[in-house]
Amino acid sequence: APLKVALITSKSHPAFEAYARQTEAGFMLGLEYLTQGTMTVEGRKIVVINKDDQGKPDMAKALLTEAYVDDGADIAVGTTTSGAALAMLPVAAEMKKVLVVEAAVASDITGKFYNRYIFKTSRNSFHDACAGAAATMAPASLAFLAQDNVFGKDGIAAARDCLSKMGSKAKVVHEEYAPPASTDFTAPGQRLIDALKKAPEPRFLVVAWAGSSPVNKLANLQPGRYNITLVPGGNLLPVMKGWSAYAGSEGSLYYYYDFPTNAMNRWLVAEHKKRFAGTPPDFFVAGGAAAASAVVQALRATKGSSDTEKLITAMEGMNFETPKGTMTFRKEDHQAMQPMYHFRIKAKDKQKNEWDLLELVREIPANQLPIPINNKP
Amino acid sequence: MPPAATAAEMMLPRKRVDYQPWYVLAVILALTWLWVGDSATWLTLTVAGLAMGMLLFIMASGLTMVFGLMGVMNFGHGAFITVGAYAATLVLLRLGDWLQADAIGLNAAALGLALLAAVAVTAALGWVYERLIIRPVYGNALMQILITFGAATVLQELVTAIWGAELIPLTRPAAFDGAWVFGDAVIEKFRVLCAAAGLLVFGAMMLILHGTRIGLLVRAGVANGEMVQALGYRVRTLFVGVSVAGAALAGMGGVLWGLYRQELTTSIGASSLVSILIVIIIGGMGSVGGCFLASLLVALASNYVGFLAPKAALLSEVGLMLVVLAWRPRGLYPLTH
Amino acid sequence: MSDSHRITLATEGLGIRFGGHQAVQDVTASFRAGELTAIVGPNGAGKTTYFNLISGQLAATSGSVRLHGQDVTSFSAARRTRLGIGRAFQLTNLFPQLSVQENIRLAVQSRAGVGMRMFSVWSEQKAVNQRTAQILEQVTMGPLRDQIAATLSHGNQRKLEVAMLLALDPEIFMFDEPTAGMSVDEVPVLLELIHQIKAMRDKTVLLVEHKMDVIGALADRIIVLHQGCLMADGDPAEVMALPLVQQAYLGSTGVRHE
Amino acid sequence: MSEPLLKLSGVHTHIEQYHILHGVDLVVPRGELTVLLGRNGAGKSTTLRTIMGLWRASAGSVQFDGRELAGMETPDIARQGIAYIPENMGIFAQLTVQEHLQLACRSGKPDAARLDWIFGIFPALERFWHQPAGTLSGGQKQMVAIARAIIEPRRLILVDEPTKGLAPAIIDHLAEAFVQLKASATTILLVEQNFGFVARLGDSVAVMDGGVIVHSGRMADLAADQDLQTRLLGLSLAAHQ
Amino acid sequence: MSIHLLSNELPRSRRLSVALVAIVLLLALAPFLFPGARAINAAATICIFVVLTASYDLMLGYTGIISFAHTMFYGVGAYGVGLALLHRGPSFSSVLIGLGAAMLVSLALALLIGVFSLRVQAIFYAMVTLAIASCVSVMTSQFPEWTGGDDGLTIPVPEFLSPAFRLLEGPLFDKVINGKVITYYLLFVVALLAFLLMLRIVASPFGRVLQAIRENEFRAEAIGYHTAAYRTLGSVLGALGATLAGAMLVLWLRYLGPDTTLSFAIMLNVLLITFIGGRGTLYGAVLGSALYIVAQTYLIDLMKWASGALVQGAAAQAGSSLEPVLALLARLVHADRWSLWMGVLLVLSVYYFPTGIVGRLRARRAA
Ligand SMILES: Nc1ncnc2c1ncn2[C@@H]1O[C@H](COP(=O)(O)OP(=O)(O)OP(=O)(O)O)[C@@H](O)[C@H]1O
Ligand SMILES: Nc1ncnc2c1ncn2[C@@H]1O[C@H](COP(=O)(O)OP(=O)(O)OP(=O)(O)O)[C@@H](O)[C@H]1O
Ligand SMILES: [Mg+2]
Ligand SMILES: [Mg+2]
Repeated sequence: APLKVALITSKSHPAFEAYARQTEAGFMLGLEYLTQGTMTVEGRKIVVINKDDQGKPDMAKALLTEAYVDDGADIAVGTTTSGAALAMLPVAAEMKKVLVVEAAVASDITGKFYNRYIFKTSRNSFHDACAGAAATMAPASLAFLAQDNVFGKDGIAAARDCLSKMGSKAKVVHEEYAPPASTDFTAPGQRLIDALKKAPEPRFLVVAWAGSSPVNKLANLQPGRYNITLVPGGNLLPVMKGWSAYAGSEGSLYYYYDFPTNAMNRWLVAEHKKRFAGTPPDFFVAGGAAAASAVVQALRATKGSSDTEKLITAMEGMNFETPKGTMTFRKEDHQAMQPMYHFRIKAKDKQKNEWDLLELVREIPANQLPIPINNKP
Repeated sequence: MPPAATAAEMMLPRKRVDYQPWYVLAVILALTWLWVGDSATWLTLTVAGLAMGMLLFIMASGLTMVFGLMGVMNFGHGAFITVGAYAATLVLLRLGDWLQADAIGLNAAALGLALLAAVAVTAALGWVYERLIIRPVYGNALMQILITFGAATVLQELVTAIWGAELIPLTRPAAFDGAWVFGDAVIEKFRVLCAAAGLLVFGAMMLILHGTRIGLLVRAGVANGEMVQALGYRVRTLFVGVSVAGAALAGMGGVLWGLYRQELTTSIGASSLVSILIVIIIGGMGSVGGCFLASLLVALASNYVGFLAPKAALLSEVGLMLVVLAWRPRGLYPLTH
Repeated sequence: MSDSHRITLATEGLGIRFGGHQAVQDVTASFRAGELTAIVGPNGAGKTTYFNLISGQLAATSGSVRLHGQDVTSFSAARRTRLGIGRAFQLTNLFPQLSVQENIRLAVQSRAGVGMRMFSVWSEQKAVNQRTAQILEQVTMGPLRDQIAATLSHGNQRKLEVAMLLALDPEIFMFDEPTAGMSVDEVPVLLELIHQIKAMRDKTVLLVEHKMDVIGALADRIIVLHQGCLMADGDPAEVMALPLVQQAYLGSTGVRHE
Repeated sequence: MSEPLLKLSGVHTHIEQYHILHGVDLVVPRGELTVLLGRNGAGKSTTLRTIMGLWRASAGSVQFDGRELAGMETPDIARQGIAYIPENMGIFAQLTVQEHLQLACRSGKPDAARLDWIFGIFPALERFWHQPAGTLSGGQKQMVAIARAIIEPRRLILVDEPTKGLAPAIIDHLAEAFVQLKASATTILLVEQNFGFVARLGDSVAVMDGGVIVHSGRMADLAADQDLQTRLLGLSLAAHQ
Repeated sequence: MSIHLLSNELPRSRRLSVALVAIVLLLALAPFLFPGARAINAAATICIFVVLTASYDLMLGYTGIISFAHTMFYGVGAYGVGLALLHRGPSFSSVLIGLGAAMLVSLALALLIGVFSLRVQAIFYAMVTLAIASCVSVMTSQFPEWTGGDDGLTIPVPEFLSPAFRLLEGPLFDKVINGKVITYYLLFVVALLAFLLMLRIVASPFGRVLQAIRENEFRAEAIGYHTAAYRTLGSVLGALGATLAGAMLVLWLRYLGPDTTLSFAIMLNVLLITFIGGRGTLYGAVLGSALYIVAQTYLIDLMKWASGALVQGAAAQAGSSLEPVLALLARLVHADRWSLWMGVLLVLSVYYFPTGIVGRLRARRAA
């Protein structure tokens, strides 16, 4: 019998459609690469059932139930938004089926709301935070800008946590939270500059903002006149395209197509360019491919059995090949441990083509990222 | 005793223009100057806020005008903004060289062409929109809400189907990018451009609405369309004209807004709709003058609150609206009596 | 009968100002049960505004309205109606998308005080339905019972307006140009209705009219308003003979429209 | 006799599914004041609205000075030189009196002499010149509606119950105004209930009932014939009260 | 019919009666007729939306109040019951206590808005409610310790209602009677009762006054109705209905979050359903909810099929001038574009069903 995999994404969510498409493309490409185009693992054909939760938790929950019950899916993968992903978690436990969480970031997925059926290939907020810390170990003054919501606050808390755990000498002088829907950053920018300009140099303004990036807006306030350097987090390629003005700024990110050097990534980049009008794969394409790899690898380990218990046993501690190199599902909380990247923005004249945006400062290996385990009460 | 007959013949005076809301603006400016303390910071916040207000005004003016003149609440206005912004990419993405050239003439030409493209597309859209969407629902507030929400969805989805869901980065014309620094104050060039455009639009609208009969006619047409027709005017044509103008303003706003954000997503219009609605409510729905002042107030409030009490920034717009409505239940300059 | 000479409604120094315009000024008058007072005056004299002040559609800027000696000036329109001040409007003002019958029933239901009943069924309000049928009969609108109010001809809308006032069965009846737009054959029906109300002897009727024949047929007393002020008050014949009335209201040539 | 200015023949009008006019034949002679009488609901207003193109005639023809109006758009009909005073007055509540007259003047600014003439008929309009018409009294609104129709010279004026709500003195002025309008070669079609007002004023008369014209002739004849009045209008009661 | 004892607001159309009976029967037998998670989920959602939209119709259709805060009350109900279950433990007493508290909060909020609405009118009221609702939704995400923030909370339900519970040892008519099925029947019965209660209310003298206010508030006041009190009461009833619906939602979903209760998209759905069904009829809520939810659930399948067919068609026509047209069409009917078609549906329904389905069905009878 074929192995049915339900892939749930938030494709018709107005803000996340692009992310969801990337996940889907990456997942399919990943399967293709790993099965050499046969879509068959251990003799079992893999059938992917796509579902669109519109970014709504209730939909996500219903669709996952439907996938397990009506469609008879053996494994499910998803979804894009954290809220929807969190709502799905208990369904996996109720139905006693494996759910591979991909794209959603919330660390609670493998933390507070963990259950043993959940495996998470996407990074969690500590990855971002610790990678950021790893890129700023030297003495410096830091000020953060984040969204005024749980995501933003947890992110900054995680960053502080990582800084101290990793022994960074940098000091946080200010945290600024702005409404998530902000479009005008004059006021928060002014506050950040006021806070930083009195602090000892070097001064970094770290932007920890999900979605549409305020980096350009902050740059318009000319922080350079007080020797303040902007530290942009990673972002989607089209967004980073507009950053050439900040050449030399450094930051950290989850994935950039040109950084990993493994075979899977080389194939992915080439194939993606071929099929998507010359554009290289972005963040979530890599994520999708990683999730595909987790599924395929698990199936190989169980010799093609889709029995849930066997799958769980196989997946705990499992290594699997992804565009970012090898990832490992940590036994304790099923979070995929993975490397992150410290980058520098390329100057316009050094860019070889329109997508040649970043240069690698260093890959931060998974074992240098102290991601906490938070699923024990 | 009845008063003297001559008194009866005396013409009652015209209603006087009400300047109170403008005084409020002045007071706010003065108070925040004291509160912020640092003049350079205050200047940065104020100039940025005023310019943002003008940009907001361009985006909102079409909506309030259409409501004031035709009594139509068009929730599709946000989609016009999106369409305008995307139409501009037809020019902006092709004329990248002009935009980045070190010649203000080329920069301005590219921007001008982009605006032209956006205005042309949205104006045409406004024309079709009036026929297909608005015409069946004149005078029916509920149906207007429904059908224009439906149309907004359709437009945004069509834009997605045509241009794709991916974010499109936009480059500003080189001459209007960057900022001027005066002492410790920063003034962004693009905002100054927006402010100039906003003032221009405001002036032109006031001139047309108060200096010609058009405004009168359309308002009369809403009150009693049949009667205006019986006076020999083609009300339909007028309404089409207003709808076209409203959409074109949205299109123009969309281009500037997109360039301000420096990136486009298909929800760019829908996501600014709530702010726009708040602006036109504060202004007194339908009043162009009120909308102008309200735009300034909203943008300034957001900057001042964001600086002085960032925790409250989330609620600055809604808070301002509630305060204004408590003071003037129908907005700053209510249109109807 | 002493009852029929009891003062029911009185206004003391009643006035209202709109910006720079004093629409009604210092009007003091009292009205008795069983009496029909016609209120006349040129257009814009303040007649309708005076009605609005009495029935509560407008809030007075000076003076007071008393009903049986009780000061009702601060009461809402609805409350005044429930206390017995009923009025019909000069410019037709109905529930446009409801049927003639529904329009009337709503008024009857208000009078019966059952509006707040949430768990009983309207069609089982027998008394209300009977009274509605009776009113329809009285104003000869039976055949139009199910027509939607908005589609009635102008004259019939006027009639419905009056029917709703009857349905309220108030103690004070205020008619604002009830015959305007009513065809000549309909007017007698209305006059008959008003006669019947008068005949009950415990109702106070206020009538704004411009048609002298109607006033002649009905009025016990005439009040003249002019530019918001009470200019004359008294016996119809005497008042109409006053030179000021002749000139300002009826026109220099005197009574022309018999 | 010269060709009539307006001639309706066999006009039928439906409003949605209701058949309201059942073949109206009406002649409005040039330069005269024609009165249209009838009970409430007879179809008088519907006739005027059909002429103005506000309802569509489902059959029949409306000839204005030799030109067919049926099927034309309302604005085009108005531009033939026809003014209309609707029975609900058609006031634009938010516009001032001045703005009403400004709009009614298709040629631009109201002519000063003509304005003085109107102020003579309706003195109140001058006083409330800058006031929103929605706040005017009922009679004053009626004045605005009439003034709007006569602010410029027209060829035909359709008037629906103009005296409704007007004080007697003003009705006198209005009668005088109609006489003057007639003198200036304006043709008038007047719907009225106030028989006393039109009996003296009208030249010809038509009576409607049930959506058809049941009588037409000279006004003088009708005014003189009590029986006919009683039969057609049920006037007896009111007249003898 | 027994419905007559409950209310006099009859369907007044044979087709409408048939449709209603059919819907009620299908809902009553749904777990047995339609196996599978999707169908029962759709049926439960219909039950919840009937209560939500019928209570909205009470305000919009009967009283003429356009409010955008209806989902706020929906949220209050959901959060009330959800948080009670979470903090007091999953028992029925928690459900009742939570519901009671939520009702009180809704009552207070509705009264507050009511008092405010005395000062602002009609479309302003709509805008103010929109603003207040968005405020509440922002505040929800600001206090994650209590509300779970944007990500929401998973809620435990009484054991009797949880999917693991089995009422009978074996299946009944091939159907395992688990907690899910029991929950469904609980929702069904509550929806039925709530709907009948609302029918009763609109058919009462009070209901008539609400209609009068919708038609002409000024005149309603003038014939002696204290309209502010009626309007406020009308909106309070609507709010309480929405609160009940919120409680039902939480029991069904066992999840609580702003996206599922407070979002503007839901508000739009409510508006849409009320309208498509036929506002001011109450029955419209049933027809509208059933149709809309079914459409929403199965439209996507239909679109998947259609776009698949078109893609094949385009491939078959490769090279011909038809190919790009088919390709574009395929893109437009792609399942990801489902909201495009929802929008088209909305526009068309304003054109062809201005009085809603119920209005349409009733008009047929009259003609
Ligand atoms: N809301 C208002 N604002 C300003 N002026 C008003 C308002 N309401 C009435 N007026 C003015 O008050 C005056 C009196 O109006 P009212 O309607 O009482 O007259 P009336 O005696 O009933 O006249 P008519 O016989 O024409 O009906 C008018 O001049 C009118 O313009
Ligand atoms: N919109 C409408 N829908 C249905 N019927 C209508 C509509 N408008 C008018 N009618 C009907 O048409 C008939 C003629 O109405 P019309 O208004 O022409 O009468 P009228 O002669 O002007 O009466 P009045 O003297 O009362 O003004 C009436 O029976 C009326 O009910
Ligand atoms: Mg009056
Ligand atoms: Mg008429």
